Amino acid sequence: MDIIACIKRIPDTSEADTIKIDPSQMSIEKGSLVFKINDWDEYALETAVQLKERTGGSLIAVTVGPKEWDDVLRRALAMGADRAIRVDQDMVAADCHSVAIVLAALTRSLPYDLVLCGAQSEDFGCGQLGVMVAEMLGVPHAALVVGLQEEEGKVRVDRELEAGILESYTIELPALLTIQTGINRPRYISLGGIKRAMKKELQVMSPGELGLTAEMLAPQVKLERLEFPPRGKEAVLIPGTPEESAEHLASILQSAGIF
Amino acid sequence: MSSVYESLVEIVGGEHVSTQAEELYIYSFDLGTTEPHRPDYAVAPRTTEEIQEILRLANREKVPVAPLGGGLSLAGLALPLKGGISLDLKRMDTILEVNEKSRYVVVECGVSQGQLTSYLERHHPTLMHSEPGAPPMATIAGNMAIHGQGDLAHPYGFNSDMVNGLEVVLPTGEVCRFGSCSVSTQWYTNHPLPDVGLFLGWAGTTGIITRVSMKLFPHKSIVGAGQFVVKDENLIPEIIHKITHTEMVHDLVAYSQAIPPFSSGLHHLTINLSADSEKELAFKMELIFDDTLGHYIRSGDGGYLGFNRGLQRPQVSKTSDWRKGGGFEYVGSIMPVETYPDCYRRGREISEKHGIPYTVLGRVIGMSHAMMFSWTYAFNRADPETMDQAREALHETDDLVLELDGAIWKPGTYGQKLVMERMDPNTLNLMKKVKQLLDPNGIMNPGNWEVS
Amino acid sequence: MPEILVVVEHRKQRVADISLQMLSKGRQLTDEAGVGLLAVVIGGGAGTYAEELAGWADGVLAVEDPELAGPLAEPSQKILSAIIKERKPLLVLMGHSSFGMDLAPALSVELGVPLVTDCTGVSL
Amino acid sequence: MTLAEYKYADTIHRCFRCGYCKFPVNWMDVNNCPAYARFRMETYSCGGRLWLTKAWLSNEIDWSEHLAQILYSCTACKNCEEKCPLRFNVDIFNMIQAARAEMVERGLVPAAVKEFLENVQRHGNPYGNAREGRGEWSQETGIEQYQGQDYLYYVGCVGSYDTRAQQTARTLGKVLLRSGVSFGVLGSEENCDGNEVNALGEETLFEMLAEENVRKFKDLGVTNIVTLSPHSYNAFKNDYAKYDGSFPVLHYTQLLRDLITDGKLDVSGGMNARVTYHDPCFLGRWNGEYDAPRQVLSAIPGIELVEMEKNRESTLCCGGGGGNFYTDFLGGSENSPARIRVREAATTGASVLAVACPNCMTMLEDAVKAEGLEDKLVVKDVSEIVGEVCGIG
Repeated sequence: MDIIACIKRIPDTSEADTIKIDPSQMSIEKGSLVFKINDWDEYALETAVQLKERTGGSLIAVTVGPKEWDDVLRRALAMGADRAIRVDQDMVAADCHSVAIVLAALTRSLPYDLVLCGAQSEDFGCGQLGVMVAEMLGVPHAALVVGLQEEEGKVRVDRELEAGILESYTIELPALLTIQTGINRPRYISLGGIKRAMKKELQVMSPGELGLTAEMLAPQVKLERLEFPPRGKEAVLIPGTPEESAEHLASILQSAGIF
Repeated sequence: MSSVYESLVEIVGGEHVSTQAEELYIYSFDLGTTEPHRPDYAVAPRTTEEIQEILRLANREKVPVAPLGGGLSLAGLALPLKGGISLDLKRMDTILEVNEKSRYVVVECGVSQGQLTSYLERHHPTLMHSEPGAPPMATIAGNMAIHGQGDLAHPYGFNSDMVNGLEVVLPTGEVCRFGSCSVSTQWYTNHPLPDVGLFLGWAGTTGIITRVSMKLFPHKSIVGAGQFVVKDENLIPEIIHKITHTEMVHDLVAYSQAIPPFSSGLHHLTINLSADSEKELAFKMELIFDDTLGHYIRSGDGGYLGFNRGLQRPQVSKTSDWRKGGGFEYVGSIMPVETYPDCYRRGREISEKHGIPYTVLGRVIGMSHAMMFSWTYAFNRADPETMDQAREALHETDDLVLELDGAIWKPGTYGQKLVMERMDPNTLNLMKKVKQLLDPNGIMNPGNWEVS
Repeated sequence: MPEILVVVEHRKQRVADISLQMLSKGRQLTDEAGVGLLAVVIGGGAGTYAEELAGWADGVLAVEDPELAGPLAEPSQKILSAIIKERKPLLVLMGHSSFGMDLAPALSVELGVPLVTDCTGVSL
Repeated sequence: MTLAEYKYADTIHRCFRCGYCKFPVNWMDVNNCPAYARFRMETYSCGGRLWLTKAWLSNEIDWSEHLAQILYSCTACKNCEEKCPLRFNVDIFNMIQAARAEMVERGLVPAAVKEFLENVQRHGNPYGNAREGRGEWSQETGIEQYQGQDYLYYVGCVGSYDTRAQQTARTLGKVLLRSGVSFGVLGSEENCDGNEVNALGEETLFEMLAEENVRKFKDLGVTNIVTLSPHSYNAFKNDYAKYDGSFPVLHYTQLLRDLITDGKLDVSGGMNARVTYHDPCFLGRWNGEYDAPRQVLSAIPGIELVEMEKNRESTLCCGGGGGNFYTDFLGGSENSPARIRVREAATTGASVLAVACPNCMTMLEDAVKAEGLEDKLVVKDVSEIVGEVCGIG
């Protein structure tokens, strides 16, 4: 089965308070941030690698982004992708629709039975890209997939709905699936693995090579401003020994007119 | 099947029962040459009550139960031969009571040899127990259950002769107590009540020992071992007879082994002495090495290799590394002392026939009443060919024991068959009735002592 | 009359909470802008919700189809795109649920209509 | 990789599973292999782990989450190497580490290990905290950045980021300042020393960390290193030489001992306390240093040093080695090694449990809370005891 896995590079913000919005209020300060593969995409990659290990065929990891995005493709190659392609276009501020256009154009130029994307990204969290690409390619799709079993010419898929309900489908190939976290356990990518994957091919293309012009990539949705959400309800950490904090709490409750 | 699993989780808690491949793999192996037998459950109980519930469950669901202590019997006696539950008893490792005046100790079945020796050294330095040569992980109760012997076999006999009382869970789940503890709170004697000695030597097929009371003995401040060596194996019986006559010795072992090469063909005697004063030690030394063994030295038949103080913990595991193979197994037997020369000669032939460096050892039991004689065959776990060689040598040695009119000690299923073929038919039939009485559903360590 | 269209989800004979939130937001927007609010519900038993939805929307469009037991993205897309092409609503509101995430992006591409998801505030 | 390619193919099968490795030197119980003490199943004993490794490498059993957890539950405490009577005992942990390296290369490690290693890859510490914050512990202590002073004071990840361990790092820094030692720290420039990364089997990541650290130390002209943690001490002392980084390195207790004997650190103020000392594995069994910490404590007038039955070569690991302070495979039970250890410490009647390692500090302090012994026993680092004696807050 020939598979294409789309991945995105995002900042590893496990320690939230280090994020600062840059003066333009259009993006965050990159400065000392460290980057990684978007969690959802790592699950999609693991699904793709396991599928390739079971069925043979090729696995191409693709992304749309500037030069520094090569590192996530290296990790994808180390995880098990045969080759990688980067469309050299910085689209961090672009909307999902424009990115979808690029990915759809790239996918059309490659052999594929199945396209796997992460269900959403950790930074913008739109959850639109994969399904948009499917519509553009005219292939059937399913979002939020938590179970996948390949069959002859089709895949059996489980989707995760609210309240833990699962919906199962059989979808004819070629198709596109967006993968939910928890479908499997992504493998660890060792430094040794990354070094060995240096030999694998990482191809860089321009949007032009895919017949895409700047107008075609004009965003439908424009980012106006990035800001921290206003301080909502206040959470106060009451210090001191149990006696002190009890007293403090009592006074707060009294002033709030609860007693 | 899962219902048994769920019941087991309810009884011992999730962390102490496993059906995962890793546990089933490890608990299917004995350290010797016995083929692996895979359990369905590995279970580690903590209390007698948990064992009762497990056995009631096993009876309801007809699930075999194989009790396991240190797992060092090297005869597959603790392997789940028919699958079912491998019952790891080592969590029950509390030393319940040491009574200095009546010199006894009461332990749970999971207490290890090393643990008890250390406890006595630290808290009761004037007492000692008869510690076998097995690795310190071997359990007191497990060794008791196979009629083991320790470093007080001469002069005080089998460890199973030192039982003061037992608490046992019968295959059908009831708890019974034998010895004084069945009537009084004191665990000081096994007699004089009607003797119901149905749990030693049965390879765990009549119930699970959960508590043991065992005799302790005086431990003197000075302990050490003298080494004596002779070339002629025929001298060994008479030397043993003379030494035991002095009634001065603790633990008397005669051994011979091909490694290191210079010692091949020689017969070493390790003579343990203990004393509370230099005077006492000197007197014993003189009595043994001058009066008793002096003329062997003067006649050039024997040599005194010195006496070193402090007993070095047995390092028998080193044998497992002789062939860089992490393994050995031995046939143990209980033989008359006078058969030492034949046991050595015939045993050496078997070893050399199978290309295995020979190692034989005779430990005197009682006043030269008998000896435990063992033939050890090391093998290389990574080389199945050496394991087959060792297995064949072991079986031939089992045959040899009976041929020399002896009895196999802690026989595996092969040895059990040989013994049962020669056993008095009525005795055999009684064994069958006892097992049926105690274990109607045949769940207790099946595969062992199966009377056809 | 320009209007705002709300796609109503239902499961196990109940209108999904997310759709109720969409309806109340729609109501607020239409009151401010003086436009109509149309609730669209698709699938088996769609008609049974008409009365309840009428409490919110000015009009209810129930597309009854016994085969459509649960909300399935693909057939719903065909029905919705036909309705939207015909009624040309100012705005379509839909829950960002497992159903919404499976449907909205495809609908947006098919109709060439921009899409914004995970909204916590909407104003005309 | 097949068994044949495994570095210890000719040794791994030699384990007889005789169980010596579960005991301390004085044989008092079978709790000295921390993983076995925690689970009391044969699979978690050192012998069980070696047999399972051989079985996995020779395809007798498949990889599984449970197998990986068993392999990674070993805390690299080397009690087994101390007790095993067979000649291959010097390679026991090497065998476990080589099997882990195989799991790392196949990417098949427990989730907690994956997190640990990815955080070190990205942030230079297992917690995933930002690099800029690594130097915050030293604010307002007067401790300077390293620019060629006599000693590089290397703190390590736990000392840099764990709130409790930061106090220890601060106190030690102030004690060194008080003793007139010329030293500096790397602050946010400090990177993981890689000792646990190595123990977890990520050999290439360890190589990168070591090479980078050696280059950084050389660029800065580092001559001597003093470490807060025995883990860093072990890596610099034993594993950095093959990356051309053989710097003279001291664990801080060795430096404090010398400062006291040279009269540069006055501890005559004394302290009245009954103290028992816990030997950290990477200082004791790994590197044979049992005496320096005891000499420091004994030099303080009024301190009555009492030994636990399991001390020196027989120390019971706190359960925090081999990455377990983060992955915590042995936590969550009264049989967690740290809890067994603090119960033993309490029986000595000591009011202070002295440690010489930030990992031990966090593990044992949590255990004191879990055992409800706060009113009977307090965990203090040797440097904190010295600090108190010298009136350093």
